Amino acid sequence: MLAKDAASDASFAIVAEFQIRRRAYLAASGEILAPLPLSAGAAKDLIPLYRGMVLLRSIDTKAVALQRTGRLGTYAVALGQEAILIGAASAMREDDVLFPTYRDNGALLWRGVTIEEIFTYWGGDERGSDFSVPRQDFPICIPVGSHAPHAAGVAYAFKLKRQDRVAVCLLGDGATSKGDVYEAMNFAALHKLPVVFVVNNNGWAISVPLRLQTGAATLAQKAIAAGMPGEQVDGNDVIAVRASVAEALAAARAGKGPCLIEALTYRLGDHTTADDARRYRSDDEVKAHWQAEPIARLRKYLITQSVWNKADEESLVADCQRQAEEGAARYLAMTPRVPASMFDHLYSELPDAFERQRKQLVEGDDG
Amino acid sequence: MLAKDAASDASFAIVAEFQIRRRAYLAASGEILAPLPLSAGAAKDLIPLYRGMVLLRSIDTKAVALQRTGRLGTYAVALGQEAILIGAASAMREDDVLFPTYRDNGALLWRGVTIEEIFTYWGGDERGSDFSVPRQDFPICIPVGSHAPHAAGVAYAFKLKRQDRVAVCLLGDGATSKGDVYEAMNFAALHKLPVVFVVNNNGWAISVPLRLQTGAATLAQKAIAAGMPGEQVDGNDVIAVRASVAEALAAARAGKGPCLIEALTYRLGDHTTADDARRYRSDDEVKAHWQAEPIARLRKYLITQSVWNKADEESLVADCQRQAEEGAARYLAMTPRVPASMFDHLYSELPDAFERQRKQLVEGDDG
Amino acid sequence: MAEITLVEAVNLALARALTDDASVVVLGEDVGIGGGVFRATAGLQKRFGPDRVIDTPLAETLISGLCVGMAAQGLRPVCEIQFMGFIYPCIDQLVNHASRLRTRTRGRLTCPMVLRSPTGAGIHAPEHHSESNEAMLAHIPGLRVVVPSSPARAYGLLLAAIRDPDPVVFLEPTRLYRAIKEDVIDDGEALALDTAFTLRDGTDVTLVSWGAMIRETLLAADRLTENNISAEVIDLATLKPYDEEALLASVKKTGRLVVVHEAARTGGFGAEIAASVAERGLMSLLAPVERVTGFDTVLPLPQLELAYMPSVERITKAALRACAYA
Amino acid sequence: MAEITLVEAVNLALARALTDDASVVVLGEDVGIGGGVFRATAGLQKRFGPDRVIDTPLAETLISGLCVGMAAQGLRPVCEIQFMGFIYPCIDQLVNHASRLRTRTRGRLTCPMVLRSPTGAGIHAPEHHSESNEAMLAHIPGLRVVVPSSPARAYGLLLAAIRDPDPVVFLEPTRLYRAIKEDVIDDGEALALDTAFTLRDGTDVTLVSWGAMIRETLLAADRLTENNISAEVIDLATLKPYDEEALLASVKKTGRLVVVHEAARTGGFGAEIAASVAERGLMSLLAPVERVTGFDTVLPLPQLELAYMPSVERITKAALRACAYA
Ligand SMILES: Cc1ncc(C[n+]2csc(CCOP(=O)(O)OP(=O)(O)O)c2C)c(N)n1
Ligand SMILES: Cc1ncc(C[n+]2csc(CCOP(=O)(O)OP(=O)(O)O)c2C)c(N)n1
Ligand SMILES: [Mg+2]
Ligand SMILES: [Mg+2]
Repeated sequence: MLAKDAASDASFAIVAEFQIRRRAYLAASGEILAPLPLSAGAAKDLIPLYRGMVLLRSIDTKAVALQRTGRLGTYAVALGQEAILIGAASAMREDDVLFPTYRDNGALLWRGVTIEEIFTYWGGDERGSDFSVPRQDFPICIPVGSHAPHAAGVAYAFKLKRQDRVAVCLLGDGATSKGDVYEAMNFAALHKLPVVFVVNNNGWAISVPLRLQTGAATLAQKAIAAGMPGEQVDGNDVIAVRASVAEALAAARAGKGPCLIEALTYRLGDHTTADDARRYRSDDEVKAHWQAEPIARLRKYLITQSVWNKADEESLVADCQRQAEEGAARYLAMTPRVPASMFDHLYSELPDAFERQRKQLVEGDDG
Repeated sequence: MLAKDAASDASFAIVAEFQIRRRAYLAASGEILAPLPLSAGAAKDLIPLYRGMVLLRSIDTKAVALQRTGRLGTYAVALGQEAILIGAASAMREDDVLFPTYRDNGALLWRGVTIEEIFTYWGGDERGSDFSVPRQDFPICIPVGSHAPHAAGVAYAFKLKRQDRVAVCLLGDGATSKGDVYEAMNFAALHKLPVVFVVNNNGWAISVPLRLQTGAATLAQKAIAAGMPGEQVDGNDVIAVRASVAEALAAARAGKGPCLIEALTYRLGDHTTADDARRYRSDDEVKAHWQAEPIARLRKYLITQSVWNKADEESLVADCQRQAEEGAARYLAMTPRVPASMFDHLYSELPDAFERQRKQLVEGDDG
Repeated sequence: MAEITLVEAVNLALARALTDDASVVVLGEDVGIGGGVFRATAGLQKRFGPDRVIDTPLAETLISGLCVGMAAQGLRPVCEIQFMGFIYPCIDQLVNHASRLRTRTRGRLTCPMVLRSPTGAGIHAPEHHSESNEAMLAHIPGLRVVVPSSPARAYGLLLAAIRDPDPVVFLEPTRLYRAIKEDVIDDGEALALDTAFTLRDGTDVTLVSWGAMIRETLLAADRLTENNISAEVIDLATLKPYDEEALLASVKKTGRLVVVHEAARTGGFGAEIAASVAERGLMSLLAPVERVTGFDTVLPLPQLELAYMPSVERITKAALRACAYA
Repeated sequence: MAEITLVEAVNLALARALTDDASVVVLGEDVGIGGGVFRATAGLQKRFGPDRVIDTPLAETLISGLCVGMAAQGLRPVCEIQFMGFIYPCIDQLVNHASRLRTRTRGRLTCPMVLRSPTGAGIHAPEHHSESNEAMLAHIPGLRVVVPSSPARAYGLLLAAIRDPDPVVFLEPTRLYRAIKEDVIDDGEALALDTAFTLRDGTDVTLVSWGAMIRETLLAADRLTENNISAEVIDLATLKPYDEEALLASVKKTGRLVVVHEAARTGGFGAEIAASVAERGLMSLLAPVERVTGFDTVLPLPQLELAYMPSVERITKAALRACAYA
């Protein structure tokens, strides 16, 4: 008996099925699309998130000003992506551990890292990564995706020590192309580790648009290969991001394992201060996405809920600018490190073999 | 308005859906489960596949005998997995390019690599990878998964040169945990490259069972992360493997892009001659899987179709043993390479800088 | 003929190679639409199309592995790893495949690929953007490692690397990308690989370096002249295989050797240079060999990177010490 | 106290560490159920459970990266990379993270991890199973690289590595795994890191090596004795940081140096040893330094691997040449 070839012949048994859903509550217009989750609380409870996003934007603005005047190194603003950083960080518990990238200063800020620490790091001084709080968060990861295995390792330690803590690993859309990220997700799902992977899908990896990053219809489905749940959220909707991460954290804490959250947004600014995005994308494209940015929509909602007004806005803006200025002032007032300090913390104790070099450095002489 | 938290709240839109199917035609009993595909042809057309599988088993047996008597290095038999190697190789066109692992000597044999070349390689002599045919197939890949990007690169070259050739990359279940394999699949799907990934899921990576390799329900679903189709086939059913690979090759040749085929089977032998599987799995488990092995079931089918009989079997076995013996004899009769030849093919021309070393080697002296 | 920078020379050589040889392809992160974060590939995708100038996903293992496959099929892939701090995932492909495909198959398959990457510190870049790990790569058998130190040498050596039938790692000093301009004739003339350049003849001491440090080394040579010391300056240019005969001939003449590199001292490529002289030029040495290198510390973030890098001062002092030795 | 092999000594040290310190975990491919392809972790999972002796998926980048995260949380991960030919994907994690986590955070987070891997040729293993790339790793600032050469040193140095608060790469010579037996007391006593072992005192020539090559080096020393030449044999044991003072003291005494290693010559760690003497021990040198090493070729498959590796013959000849020099 013969039949026509049938690659997807319906006569063959389905052994696995998967769905990816997209979550959204707050429309760009400020209107509500779906019943709000418990994590949203009452309208006024959203005000801290709003303040966090506005502060981040002010810090970013100040950082660029410092960079432009030669007082800071290359810096990456989170313009348009504030809801992801504040939404994710605000869902975390203090004793959870964050794995940030260079784009995620806002999440660190919410976690308690000071403005001057952030400027210090971007000013080219390791002391900026010696966070006063939170002591156990990882420093900013520059090699894209290479922190994902760290998050899995930390989550493994939590599980082994029976601590109900969770690791939160922030990634970009470009990072989802890295093999180490896949390896980490696969291991995390295998051991049902308490780790949440949050992808900031801002559509770009420097000049590379998402369509050149993967042929996958969504980034959330990258989770399927690892054997864990994945979902999309509107990354410009801080309520959605926070709810999604909060539920993922609760599940992870309860031993239900990891998940991947793809937060859809757009990088409204240049990749970093070293980049000029007009080289590779049109102003119209950017302008269009300004319509969807996360801060304005939440402001609209707060105003319609009459828990926010013009006066609140003005004092907030002033307050954020003041904080940015004061943070910058404290950063600029720091005493520079002495060169020989590059030998401190190289090892717990500097091996004798390197004492000569330290001396040479101090004396500016190889003799 | 408030609602209970709803991670998988049905009210959120489904943005993507996926299915994994499993294909099988020939039951372990030798009975037919589904209408045979065109690629199967008539019953007698399956005889060459049967011969190929039996030959492979004889070669493997001979290789182990050579190893046990110190005339061959470590060797990996394909016991129980013959249908995957013969099924995949037999679906390929001569000018396609194969990317084999240490487990895939059988696929190389079908492709035209000689028995003595295979023994020469495993005997510890690079000349064994200088295949007389097929000239463009890649040598056996030992670093697990690291050949997947090569397959994508070769496929990219095919596409760029507008050649209707396809790269076939053989992988193990363990290899699906490697990030480079994911990176290659993601790139191949992104550019709709003519490459077919075939995973020999034999349930083990040396001593590591599949359940410790991934939490994913299937390995076929690893394709979803890359944005390409994936399917499972009964890897002990040479008809299913061949049909699945044939269709995948046709699709790839037609510019429809890559796919991932997970062939389900079981490693009936030790990992290699250096391994003792009784350390980590029970004889009963192995015995049970012998019921499903690929050669017996095809023999049963051929006999019921009365295109095969006892006499055919006896002459085939004799012929295969003879081929193995003759191949071994030719291998053992080879003149060993002179040490200095390790400098040949190091570069297209040996740089002057290394002439001194070559001379030192010849003279056995560093002076 | 025009005065151009080193990065423009790289761009010119790539354009020339893409024009002359249809099998050349360029790939990497941001090399296409963006033209490269340093503009090394600016305009190439427009001219040669997205099939030959390929924006890859963000995956370095993939990029280097793709090159092996492409090269085996007769293409001449030139990939860019955006910064040397991201080159490590490529080492697996370089050691286990690219550098030995020819050996493994006895010449049946070959790997004419070029892996380009910026190297070095001094531009106040973020973390991991200023590494110098040429020594790791120069240890790999079957590989070539080339480091240009001027626009003209970048142009000629990159063309040579692309035309070479074997894999070449081509490390471009970011600090020199725009620091110097030089007349470069786009005549498609390659320079010889495996050959050192004697940038200055001298009789009292041999200064050996490569890449960005050539600048400080030449400035140190100037200072030495003021002290009536005649320094010979050798730009190794190709580290693997390096021009040992040129090195030994110079040391034979001068009797003194100072090796300068930015990379950490222990196991840096300066060790190989010093070892070579200790083996084959020992008796011409009038003074201990001097290595002026980066320290065995993690490369500091920008605020201290200059303190980490060898200075004209340190190089000069070392040479003076060698010359004063008795 | 019992006569055990080197691989048994590794197993003993791991068991001791797992017993003494609840924060120690062992992870890697086949280390659990299978007990390791060389049996280095045999029985450990049964004794200490699958949570502390973890069979990982087949993914080296993951394995090394997991260790960084575990270590930052106060665990003491000891991972196994099954063969050195598969260690390359770990280099990214070692350079960019493990070796600099302490520096980057000014001591806030640290990385007390050990990465174990078999190293070296001579056991007729398949392709990629016989590599010696210690020089690549010894070039990485912030890392320690240790290579034992006997069961007792394997036991004591591995315990030291696990207790060390910083990352250590621990390379175990496969050729020695079962070649020699030695009395090892399981007393939990660690040996000092960063310290060379003088295995034999001598006055005429200093032979420096590490790992498996110590065997050939000692045999060469015997041959030299027959020639009335007294060879001092130094086992470097820790390559990063290496015991430069012990090296220089010995060369000061003997005036002659032969460095022996299996790895390819160019940029091998022997270069560092030779360079150190050329800088700081030059005037005690009575003869050119000799490097007896693997060739700058791809390590051949088993049929030619012995021809690739330094032989007792080659080492002896080099030492005789050094001693005959005038
Ligand atoms: C491994 C690695 N490769 C390359 C780079 C250079 N680089 C820095 S950011 C970036 C793009 C990252 O894109 P994405 O992951 O989407 O994050 P985003 O910048 O958009 O937030 C690249 C290629 C890097 N930092 N790390
Ligand atoms: C990158 C890498 N890591 C480790 C090894 C050692 N090793 C050889 S085979 C093997 C298991 C491979 O399992 P799988 O992919 O399922 O293939 P199979 O052997 O079952 O055919 C391992 C770990 C290797 N060859 N390459
Ligand atoms: Mg992005
Ligand atoms: Mg398997």
